[in-house]
Amino acid sequence: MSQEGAFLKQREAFLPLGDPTRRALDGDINQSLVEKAKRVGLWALDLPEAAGGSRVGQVARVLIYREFARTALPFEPPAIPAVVARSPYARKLANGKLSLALAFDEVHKTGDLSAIRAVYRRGAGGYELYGDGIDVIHPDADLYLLPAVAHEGGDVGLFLLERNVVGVKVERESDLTTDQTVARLTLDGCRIGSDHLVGAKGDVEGIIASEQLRIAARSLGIAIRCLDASLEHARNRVTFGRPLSSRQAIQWMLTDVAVSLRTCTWLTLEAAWKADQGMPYFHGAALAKKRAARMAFEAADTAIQIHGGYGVSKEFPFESFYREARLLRLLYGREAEIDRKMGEEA
Amino acid sequence: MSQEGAFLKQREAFLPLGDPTRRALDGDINQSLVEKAKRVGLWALDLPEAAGGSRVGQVARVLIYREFARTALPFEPPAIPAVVARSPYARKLANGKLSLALAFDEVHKTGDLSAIRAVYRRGAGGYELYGDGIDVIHPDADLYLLPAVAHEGGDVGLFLLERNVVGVKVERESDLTTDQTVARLTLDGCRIGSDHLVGAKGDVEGIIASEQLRIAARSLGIAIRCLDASLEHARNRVTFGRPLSSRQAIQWMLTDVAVSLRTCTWLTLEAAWKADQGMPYFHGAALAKKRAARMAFEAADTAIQIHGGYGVSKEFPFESFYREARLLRLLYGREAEIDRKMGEEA
Amino acid sequence: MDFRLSPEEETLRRQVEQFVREELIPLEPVFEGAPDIFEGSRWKSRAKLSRDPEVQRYIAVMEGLKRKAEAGDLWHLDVPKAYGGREVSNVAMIAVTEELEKASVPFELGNHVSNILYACKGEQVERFLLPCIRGEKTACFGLTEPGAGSDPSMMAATAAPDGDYFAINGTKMFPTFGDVAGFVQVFARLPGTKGREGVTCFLVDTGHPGYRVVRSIGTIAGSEPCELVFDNCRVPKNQVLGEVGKGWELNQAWLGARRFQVGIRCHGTAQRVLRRVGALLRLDPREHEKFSASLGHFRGEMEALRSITYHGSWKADQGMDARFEAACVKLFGTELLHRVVDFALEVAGPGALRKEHAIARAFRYARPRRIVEGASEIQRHMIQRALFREGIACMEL
Amino acid sequence: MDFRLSPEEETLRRQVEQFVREELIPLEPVFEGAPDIFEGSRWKSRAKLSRDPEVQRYIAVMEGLKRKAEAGDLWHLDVPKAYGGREVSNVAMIAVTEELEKASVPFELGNHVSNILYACKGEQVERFLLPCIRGEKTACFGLTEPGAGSDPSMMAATAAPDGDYFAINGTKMFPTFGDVAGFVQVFARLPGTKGREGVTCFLVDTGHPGYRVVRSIGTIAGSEPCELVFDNCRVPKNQVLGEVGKGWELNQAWLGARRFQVGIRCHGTAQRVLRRVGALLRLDPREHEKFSASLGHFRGEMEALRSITYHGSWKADQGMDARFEAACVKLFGTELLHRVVDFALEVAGPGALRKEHAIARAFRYARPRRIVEGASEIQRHMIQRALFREGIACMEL
Repeated sequence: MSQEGAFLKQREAFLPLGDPTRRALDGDINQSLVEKAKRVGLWALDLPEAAGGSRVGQVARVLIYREFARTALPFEPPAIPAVVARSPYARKLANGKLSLALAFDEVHKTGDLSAIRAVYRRGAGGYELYGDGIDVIHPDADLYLLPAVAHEGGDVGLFLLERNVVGVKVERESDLTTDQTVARLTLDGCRIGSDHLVGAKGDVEGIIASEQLRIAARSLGIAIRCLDASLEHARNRVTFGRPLSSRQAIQWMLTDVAVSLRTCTWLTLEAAWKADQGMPYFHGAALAKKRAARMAFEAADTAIQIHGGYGVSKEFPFESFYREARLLRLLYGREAEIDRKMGEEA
Repeated sequence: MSQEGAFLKQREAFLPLGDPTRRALDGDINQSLVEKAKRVGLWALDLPEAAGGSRVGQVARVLIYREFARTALPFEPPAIPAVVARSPYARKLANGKLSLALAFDEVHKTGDLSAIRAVYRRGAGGYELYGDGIDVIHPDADLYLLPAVAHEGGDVGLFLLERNVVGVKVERESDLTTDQTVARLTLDGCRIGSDHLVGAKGDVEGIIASEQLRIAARSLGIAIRCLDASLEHARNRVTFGRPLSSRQAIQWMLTDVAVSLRTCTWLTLEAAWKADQGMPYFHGAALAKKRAARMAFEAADTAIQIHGGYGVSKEFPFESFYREARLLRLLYGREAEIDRKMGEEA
Repeated sequence: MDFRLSPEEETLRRQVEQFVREELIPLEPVFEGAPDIFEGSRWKSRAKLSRDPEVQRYIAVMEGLKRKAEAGDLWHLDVPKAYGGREVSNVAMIAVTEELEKASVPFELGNHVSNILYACKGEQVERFLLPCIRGEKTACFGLTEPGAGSDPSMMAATAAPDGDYFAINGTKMFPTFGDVAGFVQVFARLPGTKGREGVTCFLVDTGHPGYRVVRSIGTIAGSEPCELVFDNCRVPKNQVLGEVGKGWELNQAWLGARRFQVGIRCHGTAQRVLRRVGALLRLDPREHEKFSASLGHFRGEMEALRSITYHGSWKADQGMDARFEAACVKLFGTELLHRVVDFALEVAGPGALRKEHAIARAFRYARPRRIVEGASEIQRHMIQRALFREGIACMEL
Repeated sequence: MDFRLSPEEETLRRQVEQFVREELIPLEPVFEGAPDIFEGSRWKSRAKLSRDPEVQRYIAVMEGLKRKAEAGDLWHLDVPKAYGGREVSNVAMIAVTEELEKASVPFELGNHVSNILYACKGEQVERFLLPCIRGEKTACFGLTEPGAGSDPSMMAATAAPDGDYFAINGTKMFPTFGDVAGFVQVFARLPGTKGREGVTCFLVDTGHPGYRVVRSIGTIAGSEPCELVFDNCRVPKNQVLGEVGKGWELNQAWLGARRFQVGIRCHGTAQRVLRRVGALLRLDPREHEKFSASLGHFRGEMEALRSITYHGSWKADQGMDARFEAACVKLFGTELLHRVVDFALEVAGPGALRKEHAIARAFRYARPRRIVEGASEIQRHMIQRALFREGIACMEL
């Protein structure tokens, strides 16, 4: 694990957890962090070096995202799937000149391809895309990575779409409770060149699994931070003459988080390790994301409860973790859907 | 509530909770208790006096069954539905010369009529009954009360069936984990007179609701006893230098039982009161049974946990309550079915 | 045994039902985009003082509703007759709130006055109580401190007698509207006292010398409670509310009276969320099939909450001790709302986390409910204490 | 990082897999009606001594299996090489048990000897340890008392030194097989000592003067632990196991080593129950539709249990402190089995409560697991203590 260990050290060296009340980075600091991250190889973790990234294995990727999630500061390496490397935008995406949104919309409901709403059709020299009511998180990105179903035959294709091309309409932008923005995408026969088809069914499934691992990793980080801070607070806070840490109600809450963290850690790492070994890992990634995101939510909920009135205030990071973890639980497969799929296996 | 109050006093006077390790009553004691119960009007609570019963309202019935359930001794007034009053067996059932089993089998799965497996057909001077694989609890009863669906038309009829008539086969008797017996009933064109049809669809539904209320009542009694005994034990038992009652883990378990008991008490009584008022109450009875039986199970589980090694031993009544409550949860509608029905309402 | 409202209570409930149907439901689209400030805390002090024209527009609508309610004799329902109110029962007020909660418009039939203010005596009545009843003034509540919440022994704020005055020193955390209320009901202890002994409640105008708002604190729910500092704030003796040294009992009384209203509010919010879920599921039979059991489960839990809320209020109306029930309702209600909202998000998906979405609003609103006015742990503590003190007898009736 | 078994471990696992497939699975129908005595405690002392011809029939089958296992070098797997065993790793033993648990036949690859017996010295080895390894004797464990379980300070049994002897006096609750074992490992304290200090473990033949079985106690799971009385039971000094005054540490070591096996057993029982559920659901598409999400949920939880069980065993093999993991596995495993069984009954309905039904068996077996060998509360206590002592560092690796 020495390669991973080295990454972690770097990460800690240049982005300390810092002031818990900070929620935003101003432009300059952000830019300097981006530069630093690129320099030490903590950027575009899925892209090969040839495409300007610092590709690492899934185990290392999990450990890196876990570390970045330990702060409520909105800073982490962008998730740029490897399929993008084949496209002309790869280098600009890797160096941050262009930004990317994964327009996976309804895929979040089921965590699989059955919910894709966009449709594509072969046209002269490329494709036409159709679809409406597609929710996109980060709609201000320059490029959308969008799965679509073939109008005939039902094949799945993955398209890289410029936001500004004709036929793409982005409307009804609004803020999420988690501080991201979301907007509704309409594709009205939008024409794109054939080089914009960057992947097929397996690539879309791979991105879902990879994003599930990333969510699991972030969730581990959130839970570690919440548990750590809760232990600290419980040791120091005295009520009715005794520290909170002496109360079984508090102890038991933290125990539940710890047991859950223990199980989620190994489920996540095992799935990531399997991915690195070339073994099947989709099932494990889905399970890890489901359990880890739920655990992060409960860890944040526990931290809030233990911190009392301060817990729900914006002066501590827990309410932010709480909102974020709630969203993570809803991305790339609702809990009941992941359960259902596991229950349908023979 | 004075009538109910009177009943309760009587009940307590003649059947104290007694030795908690007793699980059976020998014949003489049982018979004397039966006589006493009949004398004070705690017998055949659904049958009118004309039919030899001591009919009380549903609220009183709930309170009475609640009291009887506070002991693990197998003694309580038999449940003989009022429809039986119309039959020639009424008096013998009321005075205990004949015994009755409710052969509702698969109805337990869904808690409604959709799962009835027996089929009836009009024949000369009566009916023919068909069906196989029908589980009957208390198969040694003299009479079975059995719902069946008309072969043509799908009407539901309720039949009173002598166990010994030709065409009734009772096989594969075995013991339940709860100390009752169960057997499999086969009806192979069994012929019965038309006076054995004692009820229609509404009667079957009424019996289901009434049995649900009885289960809820028993569940309340079990939970009260378990909570009471757990409080007592927690006050007295000292570990690591302090009584169990000072430990939040123990306190919280008991708090959960108490809150649940509070809500189930009023849901059950409200449904029973509605029944007495002639208001619709099926929905309330199903909900009360679902929540109360679950609560009784959790109360017994808690009592076992608090009593430690003694809790799982046969020398205390909790493991018996635990097994019984698990069965109660499965009768007249599994939890998920009752939930589903409530979820399907507009 | 009788589970019905009395004829008078039923008449009132129907009036409110009609008001909700005719006045509030039609306004629901208007309030869809209203800021969080209108959620939970409803259209209180801060909103009223805002100069934001958008907020002012909502306030104007609220004022119109208020006039209609007054015209229908639906104002001052829970104010004692001695002060010109209708003095309806606790049960009636639960029924009123249940009806109001059927609309998502955050309007309530005021003016509610914190119950401890009825301890006002002499000139306090004219100066503090009546202006609140008339809606001319609002009060805030200063109890919690940086190091003290539900535990009186940790309270550090002091009130030192000094001739005809008390000099109050200390910091109070989280009074909602501490920056805009007319006065604060602040708790401090006499020097040298311990525990609940010596805790005293004072009525202090917010502009009083020595009273300082340090900052307001953002929260997940959009409310902005304050940090207040009392820096040698000298208050005359006749501004003690109730008796000197009996402040903790006032605090308990204030909390106790609110629990059942909290319960029915949680019930109302959860009902609206479940209606949204029901509507979503009706659009999609496959989704309905997947989630109907969970929906049904929560509908049943809602009935359980409703039943203990009415029962506890009835006990309070009978003059019986309803503290056990109050704790059960606060605990069960706030925890249930949390679970209902969680389920609703699971069904509705990430789109329902849009800030203005009803489910997202409920998500933000629900979280603090399990902490403020006595965290769930405090409620559990009170329940277990009653259980061990009185055994199962505490659950009779 | 490597989640695979080593080549040797994998070879052993395959051998056992084959044994299970060829020898145990075919016997499943035979054991369907076996009495509870064979569940959990497996084919141990009491069953062996029974004169019930039905029990004897099962025992004969077991003995046949044992001979086959010995022939395949699958016996004495976890016995140290010094005593003629294969001394395989903890991880290997988990893999072995996982394979064995795939069959419902309650056969295990013995003989397991309680790990503390390896503290035997001198003639103790020949008298107590080796007969256990050879399967000629069995031992029982006398720790719990009427007023004491996991808390050493409550232990009342005493061992008073008296020349070359100790005189043991006290009562021990719940030793399983206390009536039929060859000897007991009994814990008692030296006079005048407190807490864990002075607690000493003795090896006492069950026929020893002063050793008395008061009664055996029926339990929900069908096992019949005993109440033992030691009435001035004089035991020579050379029957002290380990050191005088270090008995509590032996107890801890005994419990610690068993936790991962308990975890994988719970996993195995739950897996078999879930397979029954899966088979039921495959028969009925409507039922399958209703319960597939819950089935999937539990399948996922099983994977979580499996992952921490292997990880904890691996830590133990590395010589790292695995007490935190051991507590997590005991807690999570026994609680999960409880929930799995509850779900299975919900699907299968009342018919599955027939005494001989696999789910009913699991129902009775599961309940005591959350209490014996350290109740869930004790596990939580150990976990929180580690958390507060070491912070999240206790979860590194």
